[in-house]
Amino acid sequence: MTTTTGATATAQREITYLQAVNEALHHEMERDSKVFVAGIDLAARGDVFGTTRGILSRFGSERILDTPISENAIVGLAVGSALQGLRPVVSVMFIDFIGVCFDVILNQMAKNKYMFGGKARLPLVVLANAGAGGGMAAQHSQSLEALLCHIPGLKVVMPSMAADAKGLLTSAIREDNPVFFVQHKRCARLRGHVPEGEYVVPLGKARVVREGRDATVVATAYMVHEALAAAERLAERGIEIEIVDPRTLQPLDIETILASVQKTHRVLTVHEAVQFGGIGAEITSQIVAEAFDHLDAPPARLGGPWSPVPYSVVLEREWIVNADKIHDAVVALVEGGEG
Amino acid sequence: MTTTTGATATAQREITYLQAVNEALHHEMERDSKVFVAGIDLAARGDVFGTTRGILSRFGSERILDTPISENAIVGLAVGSALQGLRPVVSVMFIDFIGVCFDVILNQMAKNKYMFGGKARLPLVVLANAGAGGGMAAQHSQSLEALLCHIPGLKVVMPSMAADAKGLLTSAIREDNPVFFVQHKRCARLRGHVPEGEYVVPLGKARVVREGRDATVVATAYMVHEALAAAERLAERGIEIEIVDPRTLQPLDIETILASVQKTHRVLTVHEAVQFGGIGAEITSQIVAEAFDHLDAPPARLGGPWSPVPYSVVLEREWIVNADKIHDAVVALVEGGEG
Amino acid sequence: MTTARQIDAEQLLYMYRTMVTIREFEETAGRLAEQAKIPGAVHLYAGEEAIAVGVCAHLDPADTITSTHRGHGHCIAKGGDVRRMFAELFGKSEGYCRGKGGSMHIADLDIGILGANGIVGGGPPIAVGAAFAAKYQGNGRVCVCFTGDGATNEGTWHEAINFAALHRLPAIFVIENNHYGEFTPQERQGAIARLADRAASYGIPGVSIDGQDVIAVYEAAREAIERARRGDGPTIIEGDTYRFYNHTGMSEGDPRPQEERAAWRQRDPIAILRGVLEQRAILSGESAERIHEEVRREVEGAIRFAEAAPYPDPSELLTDVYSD
Amino acid sequence: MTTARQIDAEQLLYMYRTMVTIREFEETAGRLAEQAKIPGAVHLYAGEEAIAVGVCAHLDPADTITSTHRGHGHCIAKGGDVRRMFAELFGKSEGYCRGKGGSMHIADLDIGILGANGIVGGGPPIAVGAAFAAKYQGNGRVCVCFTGDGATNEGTWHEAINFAALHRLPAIFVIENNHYGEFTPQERQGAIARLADRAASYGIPGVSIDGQDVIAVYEAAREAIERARRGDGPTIIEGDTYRFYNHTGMSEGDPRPQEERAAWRQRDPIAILRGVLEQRAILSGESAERIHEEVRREVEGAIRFAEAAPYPDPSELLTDVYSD
Ligand SMILES: Cc1ncc(C[n+]2csc(CCOP(=O)(O)OP(=O)(O)O)c2C)c(N)n1
Ligand SMILES: Cc1ncc(C[n+]2csc(CCOP(=O)(O)OP(=O)(O)O)c2C)c(N)n1
Ligand SMILES: [Mg+2]
Ligand SMILES: [Mg+2]
Repeated sequence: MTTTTGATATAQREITYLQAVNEALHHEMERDSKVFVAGIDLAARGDVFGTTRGILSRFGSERILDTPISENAIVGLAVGSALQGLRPVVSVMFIDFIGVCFDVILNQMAKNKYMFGGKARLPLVVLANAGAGGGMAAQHSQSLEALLCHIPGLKVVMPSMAADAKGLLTSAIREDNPVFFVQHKRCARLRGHVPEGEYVVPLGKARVVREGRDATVVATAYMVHEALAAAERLAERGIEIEIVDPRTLQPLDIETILASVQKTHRVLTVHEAVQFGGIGAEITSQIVAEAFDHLDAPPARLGGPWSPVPYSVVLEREWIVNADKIHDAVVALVEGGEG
Repeated sequence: MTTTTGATATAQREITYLQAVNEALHHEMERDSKVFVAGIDLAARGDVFGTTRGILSRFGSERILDTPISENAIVGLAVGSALQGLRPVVSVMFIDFIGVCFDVILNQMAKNKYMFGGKARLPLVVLANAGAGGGMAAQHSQSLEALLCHIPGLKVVMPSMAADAKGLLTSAIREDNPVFFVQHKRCARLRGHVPEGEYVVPLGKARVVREGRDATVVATAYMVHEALAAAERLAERGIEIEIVDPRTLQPLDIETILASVQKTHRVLTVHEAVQFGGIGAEITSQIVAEAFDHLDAPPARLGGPWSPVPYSVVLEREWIVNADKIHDAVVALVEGGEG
Repeated sequence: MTTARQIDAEQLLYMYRTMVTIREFEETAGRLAEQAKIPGAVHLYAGEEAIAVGVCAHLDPADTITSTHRGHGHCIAKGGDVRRMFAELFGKSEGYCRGKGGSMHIADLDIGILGANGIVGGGPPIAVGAAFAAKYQGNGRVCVCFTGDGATNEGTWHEAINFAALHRLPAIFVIENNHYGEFTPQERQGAIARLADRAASYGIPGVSIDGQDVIAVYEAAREAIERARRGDGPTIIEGDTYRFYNHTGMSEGDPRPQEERAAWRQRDPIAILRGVLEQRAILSGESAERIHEEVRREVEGAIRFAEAAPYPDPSELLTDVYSD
Repeated sequence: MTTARQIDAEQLLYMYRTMVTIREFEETAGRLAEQAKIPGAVHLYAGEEAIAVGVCAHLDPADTITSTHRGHGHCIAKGGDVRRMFAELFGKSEGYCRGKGGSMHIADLDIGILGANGIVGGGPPIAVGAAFAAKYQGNGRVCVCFTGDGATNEGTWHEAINFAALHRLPAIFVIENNHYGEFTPQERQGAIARLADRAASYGIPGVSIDGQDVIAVYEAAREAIERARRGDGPTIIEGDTYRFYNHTGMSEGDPRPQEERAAWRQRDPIAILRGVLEQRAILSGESAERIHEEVRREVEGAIRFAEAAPYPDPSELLTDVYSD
């Protein structure tokens, strides 16, 4: 499902998700002088998240720009320069900030190619950080990927693992379409094996993160890790879940998900984003349309409750979907199922 | 389900949907001096859609403002003045334009109350026009209600009929929360019986527009009319569909939908918005969660195809969901069903 | 690019013909829209021709422009093919966008037209990117961002100019001040009279000129474009102008005072240039008539082309969403 | 509201104490954040006290302000209760937002604080509405919109001021120019030095003042607020200032030149006012010490209050999303 091309790959080198992103950026900037990077504090500061550390000293200020706090200009920079043949990678910092430049995303970036009858190419990447858990409150904690997934013309990637982060960012930069590369803040410091050198994970391919027979859990971003934690406890109870990480949400690899559901006959979708209207609803609807007869129980969903993300650690903990909630939902799905 | 209060009601007085909206505005402005209206060309011109005709001459330029082309300021005007006790009704013209002021919607309007620990009240209405069909192309034809429905703190209304337009706008203006009042352009000139005087339709209540036994069609906005057209042809074939119009999408009256599905055992959701990630996915997911055992066939969905809305009449016609497509989907659901 | 103060006759005649072409295109499009042969909304550029033409006369095909909902004039001035424009308005597959875009989205990336735009203020952020690309690639290109007066109250316009000014990008921000945004006069959209004064916010030059005088436009644009090509950054050019027809379509329901409209008709940019040309003996009544006749024939031919062109096949609905 | 040029002693002492309170609050909050007793991001206002205090000294409780991510100072200057502020930072149910908002969202609608804001440029559109409400209701209130220098490059700021200027709304746009947006210096965010010059874009007055001198701020604010109350519309006030700590938290990793930081430390607004007060014999070393001591005790008391307060009950998670 993933391909490694060229370069040496040290068997078990472990780096963080963030370092993996940084490696992909370095690699692609080295490879293609059309790639440049722009955003608030990305150059001198290396991004408040650390994504772009070292890029300035390696590639110089022509290829990585600090920008004014003007997200319309930042995202417009990506659209216009992509139309002119460059391969911009721009950051909106927190995904919460897509609101301030949403027209450029919704009505320009996503539609230019189609509106222009196909002649445009928009090879651009928007970096965005999602997720709650740090006491950053309602405007710095959202998971808004579902908004982007509803817009034809965009692609949306949301890796959970370091290796995927590297491989998918590499693909995103090489892609001739606008790609949102959504990093989850709580994944940022997680370590994992990441191949050195060039490493490509194709867009639009899900990954079976854990095999199991009793139920399929489709989980995104940090929820993959919560699902893995739940899986251990569930295994003690004798329930083996299969965990599928879509990795790319748009386009969605429904085939891999369906194959798993046809094997386990039960499915739970899990994301941190608000449940109502989240990507879980779409996945669920596609599953029932394609695999209704394979289901032994109603598909279940877990997502954020119907409120903004609260600040207080007590409430925030309550808000976020976690291993416990996944555990309980799977138990209900498997043991309380109506199959 | 709908209530008429006070005033004379001429039994079969028919007016257009647009006139119904206009009546509700007049009535509420008369009733409450805190209500004011603002937007591009709303005052002198009465709105390019005609919604605010006569308001300027009746209420004067203090209570209806033409604004600069500055949607952030327009929607911010609503938020700030609502926080200070007014009851603004502002227009963003086309729903496609929510992009240019999306932060005010997503991160201010929707979240202020919660972030402030409940002390704020935001009694405001945003008028927005949705829908394809006029050759207005990709940036003036969208149905973006699903984006709004994913944001806790907002309410979203989408009437299909003149009477509902009046009754729901009345409720929206009296509501102490931000409400998007989404009008469908192709509904605007449709006529229907509308009670005179005060007329209230509560938010959050669906309506069974047509009774039937063989399948439930949950349709929104103009799709209700397409579903009604399909129903006639389906009836000739011996298939009686029940049509449910949610009228309010957020909060969603799932009870009325479930009651219908439990009666018909089959369901098709229909909206003009892009199918992937549309409100149909959420409705479908809630139905399978709550009424799985009542279903005799996999729930089906119909929504816009995965592209921006094309301009050419040939392509636009192809793009829009219509009575034919609904007809065929119902036939497949009922006759090709797996029950 | 001319450098002499004296614009040569060939350039002047080219500009004259181009303005006449835009006028003929627009009046024809307006009539066809009235006959419902063109769906959607058609925003006519008639009356404002001198701005697009005076600016674009300096541009090479590789230079770029971002345009607006009122974009036909920019397209023609930048070298657009009226046949493919009409075909697009008709929604035909020979159209610039293969029928997918229509009036508000005509683009020709081969000659640097980065698209009309249905979003007021939609162009400026894109212009930032196009101008940046020119700087990044060091290819000497410039990007001209056309907007209306109303668009200067959108935040995107402000963000874009600040960004372009900061990075001294080769961009020119041209304001077509026709004194109305839709139906609302400019003085009810902002508290200042000269929008070019906003240049002070960005530390760049801002000039206000007579937008009906193509020579004034040409001169101002030359300076701004040379400045941009030199690497000295953007300029705001505000051209005072007027649309001869309604916000969309022709004249029905136009709320602007009759007197105002009549006064501006006296300032027809085509007539003004014609006066200059006749005075300089570059154009005679006869040669002018020939130009007008040729343009009429070109537009008629374009209509025939567009009418004869096939509609897109419904199977094209889902193509062009992505590249691959 | 004072009207005499000579500010009376009581007012000066009030401002002194308020600035000291902000400083004490912020340094305490910063330390608590370092100890991870406050989660999330805390943006300290220390160093910029003169601006919030000099402006808010003119405001009645019914007047409104919109604030920023760096909002604690505005809140205290507007009359906020430090106990409820600390309780909020601790995420407690006695906090201003019942623990739901945190540092970036503290609001007190009862005294006109329409919220800190985690979105740069989030406040200005809201200020338009608050100022409009004052005009609509004819209640003589004003709304002060605080932003940083960086925020003036957001489109929302531009849209809001244009709107407010057009409608002569009683709004004052105060720019706290601390010369940095996060870690990027102002000169790499825009091409002009004096941001108040942007007032020219809206036909309103714009003044740049020494933001470390609370009396200069007070005077400029008085004029702007009187103007607004008179119905003559908005003013932009730019105060030159500096934050004494890092963008978030205290000093760790602060990339600003050591020399620059030291120079600004010499311009401590509290010390500057203290000098004036001592010169005018309004304050002695002893009375100053008493004020500082009282403030320390107040802040300590607030911390105790906040620590003792209960956390919200998890059942409150889903309340306050809607009114009904
Ligand atoms: C974001 C956005 N808001 C509103 C509109 C509706 N609209 C279309 S054209 C127009 C007027 C634009 O005025 P101006 O920029 O002066 O251009 P003009 O039409 O005068 O050439 C408006 C408000 C839009 N298309 N996009
Ligand atoms: C829309 C948006 N973009 C970016 C950010 C990240 N951010 C938080 S504070 C800040 C700097 C703001 O600078 P300025 O307005 O000068 O205020 P200061 O922090 O200097 O007081 C930035 C970029 C944000 N919160 N919101
Ligand atoms: Mg105009
Ligand atoms: Mg700053």
